[in-house]
Amino acid sequence: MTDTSAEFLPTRKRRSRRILWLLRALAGDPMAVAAAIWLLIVVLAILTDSLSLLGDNRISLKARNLQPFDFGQSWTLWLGADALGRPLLVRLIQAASTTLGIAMVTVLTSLIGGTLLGVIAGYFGGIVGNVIMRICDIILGFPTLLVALFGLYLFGPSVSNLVIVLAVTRMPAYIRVARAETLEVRERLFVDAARVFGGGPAWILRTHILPSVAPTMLTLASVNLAMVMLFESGLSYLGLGIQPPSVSWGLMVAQGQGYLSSAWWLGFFPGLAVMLTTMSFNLLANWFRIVNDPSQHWRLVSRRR
Amino acid sequence: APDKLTVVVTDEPKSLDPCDTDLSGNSRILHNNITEALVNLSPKDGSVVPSLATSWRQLDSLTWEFKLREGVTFHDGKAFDTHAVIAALKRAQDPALACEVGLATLKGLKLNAEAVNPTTLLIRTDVVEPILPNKMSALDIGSPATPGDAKTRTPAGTGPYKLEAWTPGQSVGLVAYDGYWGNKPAIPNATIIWRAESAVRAAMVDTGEAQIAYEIAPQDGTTEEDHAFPNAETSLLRIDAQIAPLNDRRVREALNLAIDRDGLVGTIFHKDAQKAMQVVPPSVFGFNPDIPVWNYDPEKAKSLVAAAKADGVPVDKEIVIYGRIGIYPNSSESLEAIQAMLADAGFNARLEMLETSPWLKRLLKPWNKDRQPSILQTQIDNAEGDAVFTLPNRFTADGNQSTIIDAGLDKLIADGSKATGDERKRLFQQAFKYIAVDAVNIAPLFHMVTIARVAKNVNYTPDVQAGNEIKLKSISYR
Amino acid sequence: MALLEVEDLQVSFDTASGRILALNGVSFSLERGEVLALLGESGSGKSVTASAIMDLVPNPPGAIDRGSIRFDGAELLQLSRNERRDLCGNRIALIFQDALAALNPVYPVGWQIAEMYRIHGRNPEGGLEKAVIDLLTAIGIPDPERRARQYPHEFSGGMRQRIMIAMAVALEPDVIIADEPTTALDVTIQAQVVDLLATIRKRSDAGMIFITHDLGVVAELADRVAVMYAGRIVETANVFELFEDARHPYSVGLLASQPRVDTDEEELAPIPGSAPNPVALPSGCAFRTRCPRAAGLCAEVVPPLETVGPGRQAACHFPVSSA
Amino acid sequence: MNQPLLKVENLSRHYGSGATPVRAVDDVSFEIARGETLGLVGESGCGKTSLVRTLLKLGPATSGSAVLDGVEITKATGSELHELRRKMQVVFQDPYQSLNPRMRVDRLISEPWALHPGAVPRARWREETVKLLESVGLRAEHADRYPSEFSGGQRQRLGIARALALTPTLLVCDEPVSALDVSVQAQVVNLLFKLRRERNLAMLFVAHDLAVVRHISDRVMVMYLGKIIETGPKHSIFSAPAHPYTQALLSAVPTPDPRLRGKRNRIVLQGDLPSPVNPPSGCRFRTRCWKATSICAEQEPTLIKRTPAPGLLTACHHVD
Amino acid sequence: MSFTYFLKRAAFAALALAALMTSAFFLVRLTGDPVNLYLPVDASDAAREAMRVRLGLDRSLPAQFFDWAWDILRLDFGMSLWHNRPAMDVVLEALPNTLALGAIALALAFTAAIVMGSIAAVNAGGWIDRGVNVLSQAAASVPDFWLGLMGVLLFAVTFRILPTSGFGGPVYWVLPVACLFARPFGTLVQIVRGSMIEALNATFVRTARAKGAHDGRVTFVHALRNALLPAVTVTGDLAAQFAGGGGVVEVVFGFPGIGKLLIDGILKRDFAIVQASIFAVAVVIFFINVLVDMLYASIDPRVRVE
Ligand SMILES: Nc1ncnc2c1ncn2[C@@H]1O[C@H](COP(=O)(O)OP(=O)(O)OP(=O)(O)O)[C@@H](O)[C@H]1O
Ligand SMILES: Nc1ncnc2c1ncn2[C@@H]1O[C@H](COP(=O)(O)OP(=O)(O)OP(=O)(O)O)[C@@H](O)[C@H]1O
Ligand SMILES: [Mg+2]
Ligand SMILES: [Mg+2]
Ligand code: NI
Repeated sequence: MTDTSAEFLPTRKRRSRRILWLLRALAGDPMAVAAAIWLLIVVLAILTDSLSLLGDNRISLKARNLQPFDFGQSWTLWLGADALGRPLLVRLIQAASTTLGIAMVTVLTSLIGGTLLGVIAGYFGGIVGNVIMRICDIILGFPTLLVALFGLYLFGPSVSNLVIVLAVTRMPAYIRVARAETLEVRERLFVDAARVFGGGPAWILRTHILPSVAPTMLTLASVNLAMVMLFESGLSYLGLGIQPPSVSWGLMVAQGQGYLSSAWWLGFFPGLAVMLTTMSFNLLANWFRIVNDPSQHWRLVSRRR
Repeated sequence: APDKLTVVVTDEPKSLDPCDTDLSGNSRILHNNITEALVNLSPKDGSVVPSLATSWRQLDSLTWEFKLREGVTFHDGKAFDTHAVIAALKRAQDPALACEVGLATLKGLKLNAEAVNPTTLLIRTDVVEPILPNKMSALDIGSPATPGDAKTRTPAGTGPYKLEAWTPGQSVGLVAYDGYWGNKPAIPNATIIWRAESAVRAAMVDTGEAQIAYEIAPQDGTTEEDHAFPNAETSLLRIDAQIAPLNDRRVREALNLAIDRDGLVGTIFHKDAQKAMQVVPPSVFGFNPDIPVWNYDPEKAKSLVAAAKADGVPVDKEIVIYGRIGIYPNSSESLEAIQAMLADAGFNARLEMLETSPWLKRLLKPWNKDRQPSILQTQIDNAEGDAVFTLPNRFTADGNQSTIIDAGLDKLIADGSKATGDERKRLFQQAFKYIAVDAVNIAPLFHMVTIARVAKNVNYTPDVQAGNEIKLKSISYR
Repeated sequence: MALLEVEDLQVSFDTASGRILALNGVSFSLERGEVLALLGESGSGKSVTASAIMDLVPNPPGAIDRGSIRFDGAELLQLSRNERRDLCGNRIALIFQDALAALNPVYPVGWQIAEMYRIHGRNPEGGLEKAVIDLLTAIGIPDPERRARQYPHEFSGGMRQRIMIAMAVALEPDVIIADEPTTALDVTIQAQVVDLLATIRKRSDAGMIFITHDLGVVAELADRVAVMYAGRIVETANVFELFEDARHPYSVGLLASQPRVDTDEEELAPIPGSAPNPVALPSGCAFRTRCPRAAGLCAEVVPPLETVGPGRQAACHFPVSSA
Repeated sequence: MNQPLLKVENLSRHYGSGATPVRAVDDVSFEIARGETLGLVGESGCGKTSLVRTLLKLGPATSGSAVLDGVEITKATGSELHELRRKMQVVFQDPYQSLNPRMRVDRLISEPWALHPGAVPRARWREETVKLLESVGLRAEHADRYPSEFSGGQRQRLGIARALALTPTLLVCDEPVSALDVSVQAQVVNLLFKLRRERNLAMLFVAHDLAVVRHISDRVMVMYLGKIIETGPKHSIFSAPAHPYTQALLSAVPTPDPRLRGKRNRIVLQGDLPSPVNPPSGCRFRTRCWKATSICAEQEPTLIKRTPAPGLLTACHHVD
Repeated sequence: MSFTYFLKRAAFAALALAALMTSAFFLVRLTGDPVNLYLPVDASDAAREAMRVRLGLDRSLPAQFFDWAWDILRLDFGMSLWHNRPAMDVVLEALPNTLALGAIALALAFTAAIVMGSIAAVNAGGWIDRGVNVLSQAAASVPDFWLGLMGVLLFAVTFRILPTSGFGGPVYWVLPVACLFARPFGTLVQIVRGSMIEALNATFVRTARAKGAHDGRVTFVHALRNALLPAVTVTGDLAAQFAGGGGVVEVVFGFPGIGKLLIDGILKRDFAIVQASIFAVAVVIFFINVLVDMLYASIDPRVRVE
């Protein structure tokens, strides 16, 4: 029960302090810095691509399976060319926007849906809550791959279906966490206080529970981003996710499999990209968790032994 | 020399029932290894050669007589005689069993077999069937002990090898059969395993895990150990000629002109693949050598499209290209390339790669009336060597996968099927020409080759039948 | 020579908001058989003092910057890790405030008491089991044979605290440090525990450091009191002297703000303000911001702990004089 | 006005259903007059919070009634309940938990107004907030901070300020000072004392620190295992307690006076509080009572006047 | 854990299983008709219809459902279309492979994670910790199928010390196990490390130190057992996932497990196989959960009261 900041600062100064602290905290974790840089590169690459600054990406069967690391070529060919002679680097970047885009939309969908359902299940309990939780159990009872397979078979493998299927399979995790958090927050005294002031369920959910649950859910989302990416890659690899001519990292690995012994780079680089990006999300999520947990702050600031 | 040989194929056999040898996965293991048919087709010219039957003749237009080989026994000890053949024929035609051979090769034909004596057999057909012996090459004869009401997983035949074990999901083992009527095989033990990935299969020969690997992708099949052989398959795009804008012949022609077949061969397709102008390879009876091959002419394609557009054909409508994942090596790459080529010629083409089951929905009727204009990736196999195995159904009005409805063509095909000799050849050639040149409801791509990788120390050269047979008894170690 | 002597101990922690000087030159000594109460507000550094003696300061984020801790003639801070471990439990024992958290939830309490002997390789007469049961009986736990096999969560708060105490006294240590052993307990249970501690101190000649912020318990149990404020000891005195005649304004304020159950008073006299931010302590005397006697000097010079009477010290430029 | 502000009759609160519910509050009756402070003491787990929460309608009453200013709390719903909420406010024990850490102080304090449109027009929120902050000894600029920037005592002041926002007539305090350090505790106690006088607040003051209760209450009520075992004016309770439990409780409080060490006649109770799931028959205190006889197990003593001490009601068979 | 508790759980699981199987029934049937896949493309419409009738697919969905439900109640899962054998036989052939694969990978991952996670936690903040952190994050982030492919490329194709794929003696298990090992290992290290750090900072560990316990004892006797619970929970979840098959990894290595069977079953519209596998997997998951509960109770006495 110590009072750590009894002295007060003006709002603006406080904000700039917070930013400074974040920077300091980032500097205290070199892996997080590396992760942030990698993600920055990926995002920048996607941006340049979306502004179509990357130049030629035409099929050129003569450049089929061009070797990588030939630095005499135009820089887009430094990672070689794919089976249709397109620069692998450009393909990787295009795949990045699909893969990341799907991951983002999926996570956002399941985050919003899962949080709402979970908070409702947690706050009201009763029949509604029970129904929600039982549905979660059933979804979780199926092997995840199977749900995805079903979904994609029922509705056909398209990007939007992939997103829906992934979001549905991931949603139970959010619902569970949101519900558990809500059950805990619901018992907090400030919620009781709000009820004593006459706050109804809607008010309490909006002003007290959702904001309290949000940070946990965001952390979960950042971890899930990584998971969804892996999962999408897996599905695309099986031929159930992204279909050519669209391209995603997982699909690139799958297509590269046919060239395993003749052109290893086709499968190697996209897999590596998945790994690095996933890892970056995980590392940043970790960092984020520590930043938001005062009891672990020392990890980020002190190196004294 | 080692006494064991391992062959790696793509898929696990579906069943090992002798009546299912119409599926190449089953047939590769069974045909001429475990079970044999009355006759074989010569890999050289497609002529019919003796196997379990030593001779045959046509008694009248509806009756054939076969003389059976004597002294042949099945692996289970039962003697091979006319009863075995009659039983096998009955099984194959039993609708309850839904045998591949009955449903595909013998389709539309009622065969009635009758034993004259244990070695003489009469087969009567309900319609004229000039190539009955040819068709009999597809009917493998299993032991009469094979159950009549269910498919078997433990076939017993007369072949040089008998089934040792089928470990589901893993392998099929064969051992040489001591009582074989012909020459003893050189290798007493053979194992067939399956791996879905071409690169893996290829690597397995290198690592010594297998001695023969089939269906190697072009990019892997570049070493000395790789043998390319024509596999009787012709790849093509089937154009849905009933839906606008594809109901306009100019548009279909433009499609054909827009595809750079020369660019595809040697890159995505194997360099030995031949540009196709019709749906059967030259080895097939009825092949028409006079049909011109499509040239790559995007300019002409553009002008044809423009002309159609001027006539009010909705050429800007989106055309879907339905592909089937894994139909042949590099199947999706080939369509990606083709899609790009079509786009270059001004087509609004979208690619959709499908798993087998949804692809079949597109291939087979019934189709939705207001469907999108589409092009479908497919390939047609004709290992039997006669045009009749290709034309009906695929190109006749009543066919369940035909996009042509044309009475004249139907008549050509029906007449050809009944005719023999040069007349048969002429009619079929005419039919092929009509399909390729007048109807243009296909964009033929290539007469395909399969690549098999054979270990250096193994004496085996795959032939045109290697897609359906592994002639284990002819294989030996050097 | 005193049994335990702490001199000029400084302990700091790195936190996100800056470095905290949890202890800022703490000195005191403990004699055999004596009960020294460490009294102070939350956050004043009482527990950190105990941790420093027991080598429990988590590093990182904490570190002992300087000072000395002498126990029975040996300088603890110069001993190796293992040598210090051998002293802990064996010769210096610690009782934590929250017994539920302090007992390992996954082992039976009997096992945990017996572990004390096992760690230090002691073989009590009559075997481990008997020793445990004897201890449990001694602390007034009924049915000790059965209870020894139960887990901490199966005990009430008071019993758990008594088990902690039993564990601490098992090896008859020379120094017992009790970190607020009664704070979380109800008055009636607290009375039981205080009684138990009083019995123990009568029985042995161990020195005891009794950490608390409850003046009542101090009056009940302590011989001498050291009052802490913001990481410093601001006053040490005999318990009688402190209650009658405190010298440091903080001690005086503390005594005045305590409501009493046995008398009526109209208005309490609280100390104004709140405890200072440990990251940014006021310059000079840390108490000056709340001190009615503060003057210019207080902001500049840290008042040293000076002798203000026989056996008593205070750290104040303007101590309250005994009037 | 003879009507008491709050009249509680035979109120019970049981947790869980079935054969063995937790009888947290069992058949409790009492009154609070306007402007009066009633102290409620008892050991941890005896049901104090449960009683408070039932009165605040944070949980349903199992049986009995509680009437505030003529309105039946246990049955109130909808707008009736909403109006009731204005009259009755609460200060919770833990100042770290009872303020939403994500809300700024101005929002925290104006939350009651947001929920009761018409109480204070929006335009005057700021002004009123400042007034409230000043009345609890904080300053206007504190309105822009977050709760985490305040010390424990300051937070408890915020809690009090917020509770006063709707100018209630009854303030329920559930151990408002137990989490605070002595020096700060005194500040808050003084503040409550002052506000009560200024605003003629009635208070239900829950604590387990008898000294604090003695300091602030007019009347005191002692609870044991869900029952009220003794109640009366502060002076009667503290100088002439009749129930053995009250006596033990009082004697167990350590006196901050070393001279009295060992001189007082201390009663140290044996054992712990029994479980409310399965309370002892008859008198609930009998298992720890040194006076208990067979009657205690058979018959539950009623809460009646048993001694000459003015206003003292005791539930014990053995009052001498 | 009492017998009645087990029964209660079993009853609940049976209910869930019924719901699961029912939804599986309808979902599977929505994926389309298997007939086209099982007949040659040249087969006539009559032949197709005949097959539909033979498989009972011509009847109304409810009628099919009741027949099917009755069969399931007698534990008859029907014949596999593709394998031409009772579906349960096929499933029971594949299940042990998958279970063995998953068990080996998980056991290795769990053990390795406990060791590495504990070491990292003890050295929290130090370079060992950072190293372990990066390694485990990488392991947790690597796509298993890619790892498999690269493993094949490296160890089978290039160095030729391991078989490319397939099933057989111990060498065939190395790569699949390694691939399945990676992610659980990475995840578990993170979890063990986190809960270990927490446990090492817990008051009871301070008690143990105050008792004079040396670091090894503190870490492994006091902290580890408490830190084990989250790891056990996650391992249970992972085990439940693995029971559903090593999915992609089984496909990559042509490993005859339940995952590959399921994927093939769906691709081939082999309804009986899909349903039998779901059933078998659900039963296995039930036992895994019971096992985890038992483990839980044996680790933490506080759980036993329930
Ligand atoms: N692990 C830690 N990390 C950072 N700061 C710490 C840590 N432990 C203690 N401190 C700081 O050291 C100071 C002294 O803390 P300590 O626990 O000794 O107080 P205390 O007097 O025991 O208080 P209480 O009465 O609440 O137990 C406080 O300011 C606290 O914030
Ligand atoms: N939600 C609940 N469900 C079941 N039992 C409960 C619940 N809340 C409280 N109890 C039980 O009711 C009894 C009374 O609890 P209550 O919180 O009212 O006590 P208290 O006097 O406020 O204690 P404290 O002084 O610790 O705050 C206790 O035995 C407690 O375990
Ligand atoms: Mg402390
Ligand atoms: Mg309470
Ligand atoms: Ni996976």
